[in-house]
Amino acid sequence: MIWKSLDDFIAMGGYGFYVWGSYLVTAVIIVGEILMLRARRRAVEKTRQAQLSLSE
Amino acid sequence: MKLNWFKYAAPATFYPLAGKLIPWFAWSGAILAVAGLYLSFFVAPTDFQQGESYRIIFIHVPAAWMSMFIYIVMAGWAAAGLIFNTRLSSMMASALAPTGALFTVIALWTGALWGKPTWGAWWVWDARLTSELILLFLYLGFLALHAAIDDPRRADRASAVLALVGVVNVPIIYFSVKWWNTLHQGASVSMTMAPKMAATMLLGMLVMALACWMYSIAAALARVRCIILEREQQAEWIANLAKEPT
Amino acid sequence: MMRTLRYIVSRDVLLAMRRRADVATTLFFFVIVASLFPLGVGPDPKLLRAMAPGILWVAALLASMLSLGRLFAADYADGSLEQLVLAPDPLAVVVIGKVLAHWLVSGLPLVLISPVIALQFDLPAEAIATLLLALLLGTPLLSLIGAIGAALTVGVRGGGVLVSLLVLPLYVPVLIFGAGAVDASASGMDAGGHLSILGALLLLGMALAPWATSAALRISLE
Amino acid sequence: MMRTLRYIVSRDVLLAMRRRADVATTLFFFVIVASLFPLGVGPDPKLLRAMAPGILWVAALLASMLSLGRLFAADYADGSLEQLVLAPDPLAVVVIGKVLAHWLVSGLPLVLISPVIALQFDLPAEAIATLLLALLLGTPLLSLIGAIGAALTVGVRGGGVLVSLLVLPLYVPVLIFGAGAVDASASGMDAGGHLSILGALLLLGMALAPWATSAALRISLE
Amino acid sequence: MLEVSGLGCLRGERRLFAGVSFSLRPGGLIWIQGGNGSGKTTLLRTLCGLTPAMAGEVRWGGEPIRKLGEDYRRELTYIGHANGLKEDLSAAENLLAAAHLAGQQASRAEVAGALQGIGLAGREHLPVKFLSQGQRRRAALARLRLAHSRTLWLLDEPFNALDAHAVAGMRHIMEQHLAQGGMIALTTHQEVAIQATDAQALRLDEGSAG
Amino acid sequence: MLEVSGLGCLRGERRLFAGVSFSLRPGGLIWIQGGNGSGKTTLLRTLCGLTPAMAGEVRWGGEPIRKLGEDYRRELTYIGHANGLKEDLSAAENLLAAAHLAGQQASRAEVAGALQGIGLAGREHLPVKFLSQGQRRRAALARLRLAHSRTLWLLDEPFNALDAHAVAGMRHIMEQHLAQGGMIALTTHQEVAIQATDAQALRLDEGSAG
Ligand code: HEM
Ligand SMILES: Nc1ncnc2c1ncn2[C@@H]1O[C@H](COP(=O)(O)OP(=O)(O)OP(=O)(O)O)[C@@H](O)[C@H]1O
Ligand SMILES: Nc1ncnc2c1ncn2[C@@H]1O[C@H](COP(=O)(O)OP(=O)(O)OP(=O)(O)O)[C@@H](O)[C@H]1O
Ligand SMILES: [Mg+2]
Ligand SMILES: [Mg+2]
Repeated sequence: MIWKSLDDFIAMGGYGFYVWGSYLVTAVIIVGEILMLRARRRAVEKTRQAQLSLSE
Repeated sequence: MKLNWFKYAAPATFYPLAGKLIPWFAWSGAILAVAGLYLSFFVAPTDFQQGESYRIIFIHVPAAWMSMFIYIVMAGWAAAGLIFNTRLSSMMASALAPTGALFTVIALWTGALWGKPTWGAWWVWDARLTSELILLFLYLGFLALHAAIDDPRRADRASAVLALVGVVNVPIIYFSVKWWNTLHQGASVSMTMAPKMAATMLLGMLVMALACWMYSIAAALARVRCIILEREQQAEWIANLAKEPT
Repeated sequence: MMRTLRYIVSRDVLLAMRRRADVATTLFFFVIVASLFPLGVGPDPKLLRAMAPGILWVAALLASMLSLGRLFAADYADGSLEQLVLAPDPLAVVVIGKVLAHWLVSGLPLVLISPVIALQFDLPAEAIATLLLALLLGTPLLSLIGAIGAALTVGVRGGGVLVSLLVLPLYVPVLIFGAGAVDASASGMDAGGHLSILGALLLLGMALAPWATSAALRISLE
Repeated sequence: MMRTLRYIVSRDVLLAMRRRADVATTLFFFVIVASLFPLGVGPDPKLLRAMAPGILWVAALLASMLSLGRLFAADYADGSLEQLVLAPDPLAVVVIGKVLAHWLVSGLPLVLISPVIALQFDLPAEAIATLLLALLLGTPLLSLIGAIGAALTVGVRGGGVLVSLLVLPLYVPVLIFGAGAVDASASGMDAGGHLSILGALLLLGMALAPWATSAALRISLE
Repeated sequence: MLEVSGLGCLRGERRLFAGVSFSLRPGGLIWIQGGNGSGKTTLLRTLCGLTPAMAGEVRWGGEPIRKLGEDYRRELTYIGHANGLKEDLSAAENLLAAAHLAGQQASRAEVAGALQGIGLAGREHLPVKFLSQGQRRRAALARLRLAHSRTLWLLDEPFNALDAHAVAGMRHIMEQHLAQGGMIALTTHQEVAIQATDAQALRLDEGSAG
Repeated sequence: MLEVSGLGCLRGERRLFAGVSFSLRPGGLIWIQGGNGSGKTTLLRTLCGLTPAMAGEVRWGGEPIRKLGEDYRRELTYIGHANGLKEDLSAAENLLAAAHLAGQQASRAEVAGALQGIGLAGREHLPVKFLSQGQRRRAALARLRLAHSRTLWLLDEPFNALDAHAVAGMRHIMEQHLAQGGMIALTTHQEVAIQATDAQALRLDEGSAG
């Protein structure tokens, strides 16, 4: 095992800010994209249902 | 009315297919990411020059690769859309663009966070960095042009022309920037500082890159399904699509 | 009167939001122009740090100037400028509303992104703070001055380029004190003097520019 | 075909001459931007000499880009673009004519005035000669690339700013080799390599850009 | 009451018209006629104060309009050759913005009603750039349906690009305005019979049009 | 001969028209009618190849126009809603440039004659921006006087903004063209009686205009 403790893991040999900053932002961007896709999907679905109910 | 049904046919068959494929890509992306992160943080040894900061490589390099690769794939789809006038190809191109732009941002961001500890500056005007920045501008131009034209078919075709012009230019830009940088004296920091990569490091990077691949495909497919729904709301097959939410 | 002001600001901001790409584009123009300079000048960090205040301000000037086209030209072309002039409120109020909207849409985003660009040029932290403050005082002034030029060139073909000729010389004081403030602060001196002059110029601009602009508009429409 | 080319060039040049102020303005824009820098950066002559090639080229880029608005936008607004597209000649010929006229009106004057500006920055004589040659090769390329962007944004609101986002990144190689040539020559090295790449790029641009532009125009008019 | 006395206008070295005098009372309509280029548009722009008069004067309620300024502008609605619509906004948003600018309170329902009345039902929320020529003209003219409180209407070729159905609708709106005591000055090349208690016609110099 | 078969067009989610078929023989005139927004302009633009057809086909002399390209464009003259005039050039310069672009040889005298014929005598050398609305339309239409060699004329609302005198003049030019074996497709909301041996009317769907 490379890491002696959780603190050690988080500190990343003093580079914690940079390493975790990178991975955190990557995660935020990817989760953000997924959420945006989901919202877009919902919006389309809503207008579609509205149109369906109109045409019936 | 026989309104060129065959043009709708492609999205009509593709839509459910994409729906079936997405979970596969998404799950394999997630699993690969877990494996890659495990390799990156628990298997790969500490770098004797850079210390732990080098662990950024496992996200930085795959993101940089993806950013370039997606642009080329996008231009390919755009060209197909322009030449064969198939709607699905153009939709694929516009579905890929945001994901490509996001990977470019990730590459820039992680690169900057890597640069501060290694070079002492967030940013230097190095050839790779600069051409990555210009790549971001090309993506943004594509997205902005697409957003600025209201008729989606026209937007597809106009931004396809732009993507093609861009793809001719990307290598020119890359080499010109490289030359620019090597001819000038000054900040001669190179990114090949990383030592000969240990096999585990290489493996970690490859697994992470594969995870990014899977994720990109899943995201692009999900987006293309939205685009199909948005654009073809009047098409019959969409109305016939199960009336319950898909 | 306040109501009219609010309506005009909200109309123009709504219009800009309808073309969100447009707002983003002014911003990217700023970013791109700022990044072009290193490509022209070379990557030497010391040289770039010395040029940074000048580059950032020139880029801000150009971005603000480019978006002047939106201020009156479109309204003139589609006939809504006539309607604005015929509105039962003082024309200066209409002008203030339009200038405010212009700044919100093209000045403010630029102020907000400037620290990121400043990092690219490796400016120290205090210099970045000064830059932010200076841009916050300077960009509304750019919009106010630009409005005069835009109003004078309304309806003149090729106005887009002509306006730059009229407006850029007037921008020079803003450039000098704005870049001066950042420069002072980057070399560890006090930027207070420069900033207060910038503030005084802003007050002067707010007092005079709307009148000049409305006079120019009336003349252009005759 | 040559006849059509000649007619289009002469029409556009005539139009520009009718608005002589407009041509002058592109030129003045170039001069003003180049002179703003010493104001923003400060008067240190060594610094200025180091910056000169980059600044001159960035100013040329921006001036060329600004005048792109004239290329198709006006023709679109008044309906004459439709007529050009409906003309019984290949659209690429029409495009070549318009690009040529654009260069004659906004590129050439800039090439001619550049030595004067270069003197302001105290560039040595060989560097000035190189600058002239590089601009002579580079500005037509700027017009060619710019035409693609202008055609893509025709009829798009806020096109003026959008075009800059599309076009400026594509200008990068021109900027790098153009400024590189001057820089090399200013530091006593041979500029031949840069210049021949610039020439090769120009040939490539002449071969490809008219087709891309005419495709873009057709799409924009649909 | 609108009084025009001895109005004259030069353009370039050309005399467009001179000595134009008339007055317009509540309920009055004046149809300004003349060939292409005889100065009708110029006259209307002078009437609303956009172009200063070269000779003569325009008075509103006895006061020169130059002095009245905002008080005069509050009384009038001008619709020119250009429609004054923002291409990126929908007809409804355009109309709402125009009403607000003119200092009128207009609810969304009123706006929708005005657009429906003028035959744009179903097109209210489409950006104006997608509308056809005639639909744009209709959207511009819809302002009139909210402007009955403005006494004086100055209309430059209102029927341009309109189909027969829309022309009839416009005629109706104008007749209603006149019946409520409004005043209208308009130009048109089409023969449209508008019922008015007090209808005049003013023919600008014919010689110049050729 | 122009043959149109089964032409259809969508705009946004709206079906503008479908199944439009007709054919136009030398000397033939077709008047495309329909309310505002019924798709007349769209149809004309499709006929000249600016807008691609969504369904159906346009053929010229038996060949699809997409294939003919330049050979088709050499046969037609299109005058749209917009006048296609450069504001800074005079009417004469505009007309000369248009003729050259269209590949026609036109002398200065012919140009001057065409402008005089359409009633712009004395205004030929004024920059177009100073012309009145109707005078601009006349300057655009003057192209037709030089275009009798072009078989097919596609005219979108040619009578817009014209006064009665100019309308009569235009009618005369069109009749002359038809008598020489030309073909005309036009839209107009005004009732203009044009003499033609073979006159058709095509009514686009009325429902959509409201
Ligand atoms: C904002 C800053 C940065 C950007 C935009 C950036 C961009 C890129 C790009 C585009 C690549 C892919 C190049 C290729 O595959 O040919 C890459 C690879 C790489 N980068 Fe960065 N980078 C940045 C900062 C850094 C820093 C600070 C380091 C380390 C000190 C670094 C180390 C690497 C390494 C080791 C590779 C892999 C090289 C290879 O595969 O040949 N990068 N970067
Ligand atoms: N600078 C100028 N020099 C000479 N004549 C000019 C100048 N500016 C405008 N004109 C003339 O002034 C007249 C303007 O007329 P105006 O636009 O008022 O006409 P109109 O009656 O509205 O015509 P239309 O029916 O065509 O709309 C035109 O005949 C035009 O030629
Ligand atoms: N994106 C869109 N979404 C919905 N409808 C649209 C869209 N774009 C255009 N339209 C509609 O298409 C039609 C275009 O019609 P066109 O301009 O051909 O009409 P026209 O018959 O020439 O009318 P006019 O007599 O007013 O000139 C209009 O009804 C317009 O509302
Ligand atoms: Mg008129
Ligand atoms: Mg029409």
